[in-house]
Amino acid sequence: MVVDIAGYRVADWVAMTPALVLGLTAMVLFIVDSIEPRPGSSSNAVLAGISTVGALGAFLLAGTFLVLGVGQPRGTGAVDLFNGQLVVDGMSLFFVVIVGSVTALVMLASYDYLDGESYQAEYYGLVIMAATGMAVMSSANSLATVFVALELSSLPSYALVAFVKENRGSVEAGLKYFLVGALSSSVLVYGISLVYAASGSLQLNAVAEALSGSVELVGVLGIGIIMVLLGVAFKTASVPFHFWAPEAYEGAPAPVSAFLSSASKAAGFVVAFRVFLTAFPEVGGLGGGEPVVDWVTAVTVLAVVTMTVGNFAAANQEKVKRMLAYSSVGHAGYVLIGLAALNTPDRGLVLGASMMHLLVYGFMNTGAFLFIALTDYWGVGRTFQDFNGLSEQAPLACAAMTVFLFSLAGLPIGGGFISKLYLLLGTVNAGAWLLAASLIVNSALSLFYYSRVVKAMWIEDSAGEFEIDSYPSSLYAAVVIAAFVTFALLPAFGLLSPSAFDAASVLFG
Amino acid sequence: MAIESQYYLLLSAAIFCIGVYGILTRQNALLFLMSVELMLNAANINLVAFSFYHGNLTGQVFSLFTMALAAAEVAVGIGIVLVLYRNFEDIDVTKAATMRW
Amino acid sequence: MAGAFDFVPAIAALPLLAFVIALFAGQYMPKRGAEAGIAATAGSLILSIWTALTVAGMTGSETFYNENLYTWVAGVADSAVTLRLGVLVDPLTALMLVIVSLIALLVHVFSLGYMNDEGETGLPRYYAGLGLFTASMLAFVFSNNILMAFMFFELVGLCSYLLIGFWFREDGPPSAAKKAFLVTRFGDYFFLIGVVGIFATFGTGLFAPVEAASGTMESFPHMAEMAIEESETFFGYGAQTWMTILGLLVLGGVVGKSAQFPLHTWLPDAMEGPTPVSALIHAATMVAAGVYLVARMYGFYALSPQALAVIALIGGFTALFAATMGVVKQELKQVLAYSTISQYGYMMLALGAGGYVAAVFHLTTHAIFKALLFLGAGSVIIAMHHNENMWDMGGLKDKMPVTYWTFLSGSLALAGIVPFAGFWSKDEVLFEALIHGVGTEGTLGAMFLLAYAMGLLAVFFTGFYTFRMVYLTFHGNARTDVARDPEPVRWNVKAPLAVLGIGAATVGLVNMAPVEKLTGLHIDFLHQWLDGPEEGGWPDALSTDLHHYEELLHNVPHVDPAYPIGGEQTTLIVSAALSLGLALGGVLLARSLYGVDEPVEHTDKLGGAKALLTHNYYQDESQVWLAQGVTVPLARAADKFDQGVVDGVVNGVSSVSLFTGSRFRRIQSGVVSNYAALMTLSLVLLLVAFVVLGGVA
Amino acid sequence: MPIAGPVEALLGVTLLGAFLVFLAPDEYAGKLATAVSLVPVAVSVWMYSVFDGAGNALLGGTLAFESDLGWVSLGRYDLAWQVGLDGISMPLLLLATVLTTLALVSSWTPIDERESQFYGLMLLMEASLIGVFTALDFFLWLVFWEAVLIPMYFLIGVWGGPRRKYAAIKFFVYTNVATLVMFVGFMALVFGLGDSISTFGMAEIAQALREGGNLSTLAGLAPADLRLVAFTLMFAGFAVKVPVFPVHTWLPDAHVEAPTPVSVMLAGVLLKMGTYALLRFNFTMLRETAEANAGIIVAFGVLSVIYGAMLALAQQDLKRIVAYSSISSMGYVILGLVAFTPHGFGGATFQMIAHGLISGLMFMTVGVIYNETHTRMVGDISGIADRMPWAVGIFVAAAFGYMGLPFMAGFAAEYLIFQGAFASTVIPAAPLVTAVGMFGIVVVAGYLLWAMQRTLFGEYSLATDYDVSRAPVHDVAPLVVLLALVIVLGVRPGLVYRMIQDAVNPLLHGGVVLW
Repeated sequence: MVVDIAGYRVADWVAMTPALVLGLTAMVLFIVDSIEPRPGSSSNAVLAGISTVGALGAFLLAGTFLVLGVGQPRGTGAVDLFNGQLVVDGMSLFFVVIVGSVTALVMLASYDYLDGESYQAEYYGLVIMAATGMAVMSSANSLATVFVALELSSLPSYALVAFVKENRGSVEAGLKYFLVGALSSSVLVYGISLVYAASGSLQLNAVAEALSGSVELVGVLGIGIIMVLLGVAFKTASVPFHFWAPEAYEGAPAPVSAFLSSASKAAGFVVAFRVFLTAFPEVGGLGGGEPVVDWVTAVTVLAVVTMTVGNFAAANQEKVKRMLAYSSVGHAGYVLIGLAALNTPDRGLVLGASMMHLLVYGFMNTGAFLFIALTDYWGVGRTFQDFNGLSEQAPLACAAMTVFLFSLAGLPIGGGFISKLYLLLGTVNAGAWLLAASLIVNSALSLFYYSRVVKAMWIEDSAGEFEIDSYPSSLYAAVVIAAFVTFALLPAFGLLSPSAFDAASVLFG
Repeated sequence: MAIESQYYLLLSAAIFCIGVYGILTRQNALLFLMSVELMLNAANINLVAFSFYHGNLTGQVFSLFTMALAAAEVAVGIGIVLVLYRNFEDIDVTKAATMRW
Repeated sequence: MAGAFDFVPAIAALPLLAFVIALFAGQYMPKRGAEAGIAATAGSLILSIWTALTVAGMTGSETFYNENLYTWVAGVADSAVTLRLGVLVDPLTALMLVIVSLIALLVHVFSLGYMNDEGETGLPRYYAGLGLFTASMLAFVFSNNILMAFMFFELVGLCSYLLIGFWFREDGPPSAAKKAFLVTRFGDYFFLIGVVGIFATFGTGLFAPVEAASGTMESFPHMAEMAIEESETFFGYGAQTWMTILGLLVLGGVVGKSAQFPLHTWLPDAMEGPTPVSALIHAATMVAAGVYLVARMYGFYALSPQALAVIALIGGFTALFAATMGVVKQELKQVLAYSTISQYGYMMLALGAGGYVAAVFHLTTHAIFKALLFLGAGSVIIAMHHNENMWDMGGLKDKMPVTYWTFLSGSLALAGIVPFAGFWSKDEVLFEALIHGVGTEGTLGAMFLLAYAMGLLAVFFTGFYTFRMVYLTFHGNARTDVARDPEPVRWNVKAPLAVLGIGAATVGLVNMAPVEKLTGLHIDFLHQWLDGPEEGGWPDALSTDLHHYEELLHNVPHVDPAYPIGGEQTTLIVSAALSLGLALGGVLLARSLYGVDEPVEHTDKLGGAKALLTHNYYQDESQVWLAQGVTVPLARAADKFDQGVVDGVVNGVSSVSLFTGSRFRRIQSGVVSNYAALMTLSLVLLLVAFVVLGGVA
Repeated sequence: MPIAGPVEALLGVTLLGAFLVFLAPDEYAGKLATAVSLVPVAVSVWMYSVFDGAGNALLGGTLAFESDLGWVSLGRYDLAWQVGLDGISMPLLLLATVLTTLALVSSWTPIDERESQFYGLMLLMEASLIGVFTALDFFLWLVFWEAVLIPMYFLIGVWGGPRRKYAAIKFFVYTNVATLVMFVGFMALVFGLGDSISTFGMAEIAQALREGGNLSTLAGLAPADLRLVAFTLMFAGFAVKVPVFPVHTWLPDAHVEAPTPVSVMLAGVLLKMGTYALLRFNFTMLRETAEANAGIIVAFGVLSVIYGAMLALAQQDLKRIVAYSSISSMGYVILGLVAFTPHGFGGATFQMIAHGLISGLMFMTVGVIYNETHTRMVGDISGIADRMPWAVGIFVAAAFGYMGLPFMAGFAAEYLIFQGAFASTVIPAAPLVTAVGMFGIVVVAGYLLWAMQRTLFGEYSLATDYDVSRAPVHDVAPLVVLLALVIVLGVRPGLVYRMIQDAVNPLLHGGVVLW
């Protein structure tokens, strides 16, 4: 089994190196921490350095592969591993890019955030572990690997949310995240078992194969698909399995919130895309026939409900972080459009838009949460009022935050503008007026509440006179980089969009 | 002679529902965990049964994965329950409700 | 060789220059910019006279001129009209140019006495205003198309606003200025629709055809004539009807500017302005603009019997209506103001009744004697230290003889006493109205006769209020200390008065049509002036000549003269005697009532009519009510609606969505068991919806 | 195809300048920004002098200063960096640059905190406006179109009056929703055209639509319905910017709360974006639909004219008066556009310029008086003419300009609109409708004369305790410049009207013809 990468004929597993790099980094972290004579006292800088480099490496490798055309039609074509249990194609690499970049940013920011905290090595290790899981999720091509990878990313996440053991909020958040997660993973696995019952296999293409003909046990299959959908909805923080999100994001350490709300969401979506478009296209009526189980409509409903619940709940929050948490739910709703507005010949358009939105979201949302991390670091409060007049103290950071928020709102100050408009355009293309309408309404509402933060930072006069003494360099760096990339993605949107749209259209065969 | 597959389905569905019932009614974190375990095992029943029905081993193998992961999940869960007890002097899941709306 | 016509634009350009100079350099001049104004108007006068002589053919060169000089907006597309500015010089223009520039010059000179010597401040602004006014008025006069006419018409309105409001620190003038502009703007609204309509209908606004390199550009009156002959239809109307509509729309502007009923209310208030301004703008020239416009496009109005009837009725009614109000006024200038309205009524009456020459004649004479009267009033006001109430005057005859005698000459002219100017013109107006009224069949003739009757009645009132004014002001005993020892006036007041006084006595000579008709001497110069040569010359080229108009009147609305009493001459004598008799009757009544040493008010004898008259038939009240009683509440209501409903919806949407949000938050109860319950519930719902109902089908 | 033409230079300079100003110390920011903004003025004036465009940019005309580079390839479509000028956009570009400079100068007095941020944002706004009037690729245009909101939000929110936060967010969200609605409408058209187009180039789409026919069914909407739906959505979206009754209520709030220089830009240029877009999209791309529904559209236009004027009549705040009268004046633009006659289109476009200058002048004058008196309420002031003769003189001139005094730009524009509308074959009962709309010129005279009489004339008195003195030179200078421009354009409309006509006439001649 060999694969051709940029002219070199190498073993096919090489295509998985991005994920492997992440896994190895985690191992290295454990080794470094365990060879440290005095346990738990290894240098923060070293650990942060290693993990940042590792994440960056995965990001760069995936990016290079993407450019070289690995796993894409113009290159070698999709690379199957372990009899198609894993697959490396444009989509998987694209999502590894997202996961890698987000992880790198978070790791970089964590250096300052964890300053003085205990169990640093564990923290870095868990994050990289979860990242590895997400990287594998993006390649998972069988319900089995999906489940395993999903758990691999979930279990460390539970621990990470509850990382600040002496903080009630953190613990409560961890508990809720874990319980909801456990419930949904059991729903997922039960759904898988039912799909297996109906199709007799777990490998996605095989499932599609089996279901292409006439299916007995249709009811079972339907229940299974819906349960799988909801199991994935948990990962993407979509209604109705979103309940963990507001608490988890609010209670968790800010970098972890950033990591979960961006990377974990993206990984969830890649699973959703792959499973439903590889395994259940026929069933969903995408093959042209009458839908056996109309999951497209189900997703449409979920999309509308999700974006509405998320944005309306975010509209009048008191805490900025919780507002961001709800808005993250809302964005999950936007991205779901990629699986909903499929009533059109070129489905690659809208799915590609979803992928691009996730990419941009990876930077702007991560950046926003990292800014919260910055304010935590400074001990600024969490409510909107506490942000009043912050721009006088930290103009650069506030400018960055403004970029994030306006880009999230879909104004032309960052890539979010194009990606959101492209989602809207996708709905029009599919004639899904309901989706279009709710997207407009919600996006307008989101503009309202995002600008509340901007108003607080720039327009309101500062009430309490806090003094910012220190400017954490790495946290600042992470925020500024995120801001720069977010902005740069407006003019340079084209750097990644072609691969996204190609990958998307490939998935539709 | 083999038992009709839908009986397995009924059994697993019953167990799954019992699990759900437990989750809905129990406030004790550990009981909550156990209920989740029930639901997972309901899935395992399906997998094993239909692996036999379809005549391939995929399901049985996957059920092994599921058990392993369930164990890991419980491990993490217990850990979280511990810190929960430290912070709230209780393992009642409804007590931890400081964050809402 | 550059003839007079090449300098016609300069006639307007000079005062414009004066405007600029006075505005920016005025305060550095000894006379605060008057120099510039006087020089410019003098220049304009000379050029105007030269133009007039050229038109008269005395310079041997071409006797008329009609060119497009400036393309204001070029219509590129085929269907887009091109808008130009150009100059039209024919006898009518030449006459008006001379009148305007003459009076403008005299008023400038008079202002030296009235403003400078009185030590007014802000004089540069004053002289700039006069300059701009003169410029726009002159440009209006020689406009060769109706759009250009409208544009300068508006500028004239602006100047009137600025000059009426000259004393802006007091409350009255700004208010009067606002009213003047607003009322005339209301008329101009219709005028503008008319202009747009004319361009939309004919693609041109030319008063008279222009010989261009590309060929002849036809004039719109001529096109209208053709259209009616071929009975075309425009915008779904027959040609005749459409022309009437357009004509009446344009008439709106005329009624506004010439202060005809019902838009006359601004003029009396306009007396808040400095008296020279009243003389120039609100008596001699600007108010004449309306009438002049009708004369200018008479070829168009002559096509529409309805329009003629309306004009004649408005004229006759206004003449009587205003005259009655003039009877009871206390202030000198108020009386003059109403007399002005009334006199312009006569001109309208003449135009409506097909007396083109009569109208122009009365326009000329009135310009002279009304300017004279206002300047005289001005000199009296100087003497009286700006007290205008006639009841505080009396016996000024001996103190200020020049003023008295000139004023008297003006009054006789106004009252229409032979042989002063007013007699000849007014008599001709009434004569024309009479014969056309008798001669024209049907309603139109009846209308003419009705208008004539009102005009005739007005003669009596005119005689009365004129001499009431004279007696109260100059005769009897002085009734106040100021009147006993009035402030003397200097040459710069007397000179203009003298010039105009002689004029008032003599301008009548330019058109003694009656004498001509009785004796056969060809001394009806104005008639000939407007009639032009038998063939060739400007009548053929421009067809703005009297002869053409009479043809039109005969052909289209069938307006013809007829002589009720015996022949033409008897009719003439009778009508002249009638009007003169009425006038004298008024004069004598005034003399008997007020020509005593200690006159008293006799207005109480009027009984109920008194209130009516002193309140000007409640015209102002009704219009103010229209403006404030109706419009303002309407606006307030609209504002309420906007704030409440339109904007209320906007704010409502936002508050509703925020409320919804605050409810959605509650779903997140914080208790994990509830989450589990909700998750399960939604799972069941989805299963029911998509599997039980949807999937298994 | 030049890689970097003057347009790019304009954008580059303004953006660079903006960042320089952001970093500059407050006391120099104003001067620096003004100096920077002189470069775009010079460049655009030079562009005007060498302007060689012909025809309509969207209908196959030859563009001036065109550049067309690839930008992003998204799925089936290519977004391009495509900019260029035709006779419609050139004057608007000039308006934007000139007005910005004057607004900057007029900010020296009123803006006294966070100057560098203020002036930087003003320059950012200028850059976006330049983009709006030059971009010819829909997505690129949309970027600039939306980018305008961001500086505007801060300019109103930070430096505005007491209710500035409310006004800012209202403006922000209202116009943003409008954009999204409009976007949906336009996209429906694009997808209706299907594979026949592969870019968002406005010219390509416009021509494809004008050829008609090749519009296919989208989501169960037959081509005709699709046109109607798209037209409605786009009209609704743009109407908010114009603004047209009943979606105008953001305007008065924004105007009243915004600091004067921002009001100048808002009324002077931002409103023109709406009518510019209407002209470019609705009336160029969907001619038949516009003609078919002319009756309804013109109703909106005339309603805005009369309704806006009536509202202005009811106001006490000078700025509010001008704000509502802007609604009225922009109604004329609609009236002209929907007439589908040469002077209709031309006059409407010319009105954009004329009203831009005059309303800017009006707001600046009110601002100058406000700087001295610190009140804008009609009741509080009277007899200001006594203290500020020149400023008041200009106020009077500006007011008469607003009333459409001949030989000032406003009259030319309004007359041409009336001329065009009266002769329109599209508007039902055109003469009557036009006459009704024209009544606005009476009402406008009504409230402006009333306001002037109350504030400028009469006995001098002032409710606020500030001593009023003559306005400083750098306050009056911009007014003089604007007044001069207004008069020049009024005496010689051809300066811009010729190129405007050249650009709008193709709209009237069926398919793609160069005039």
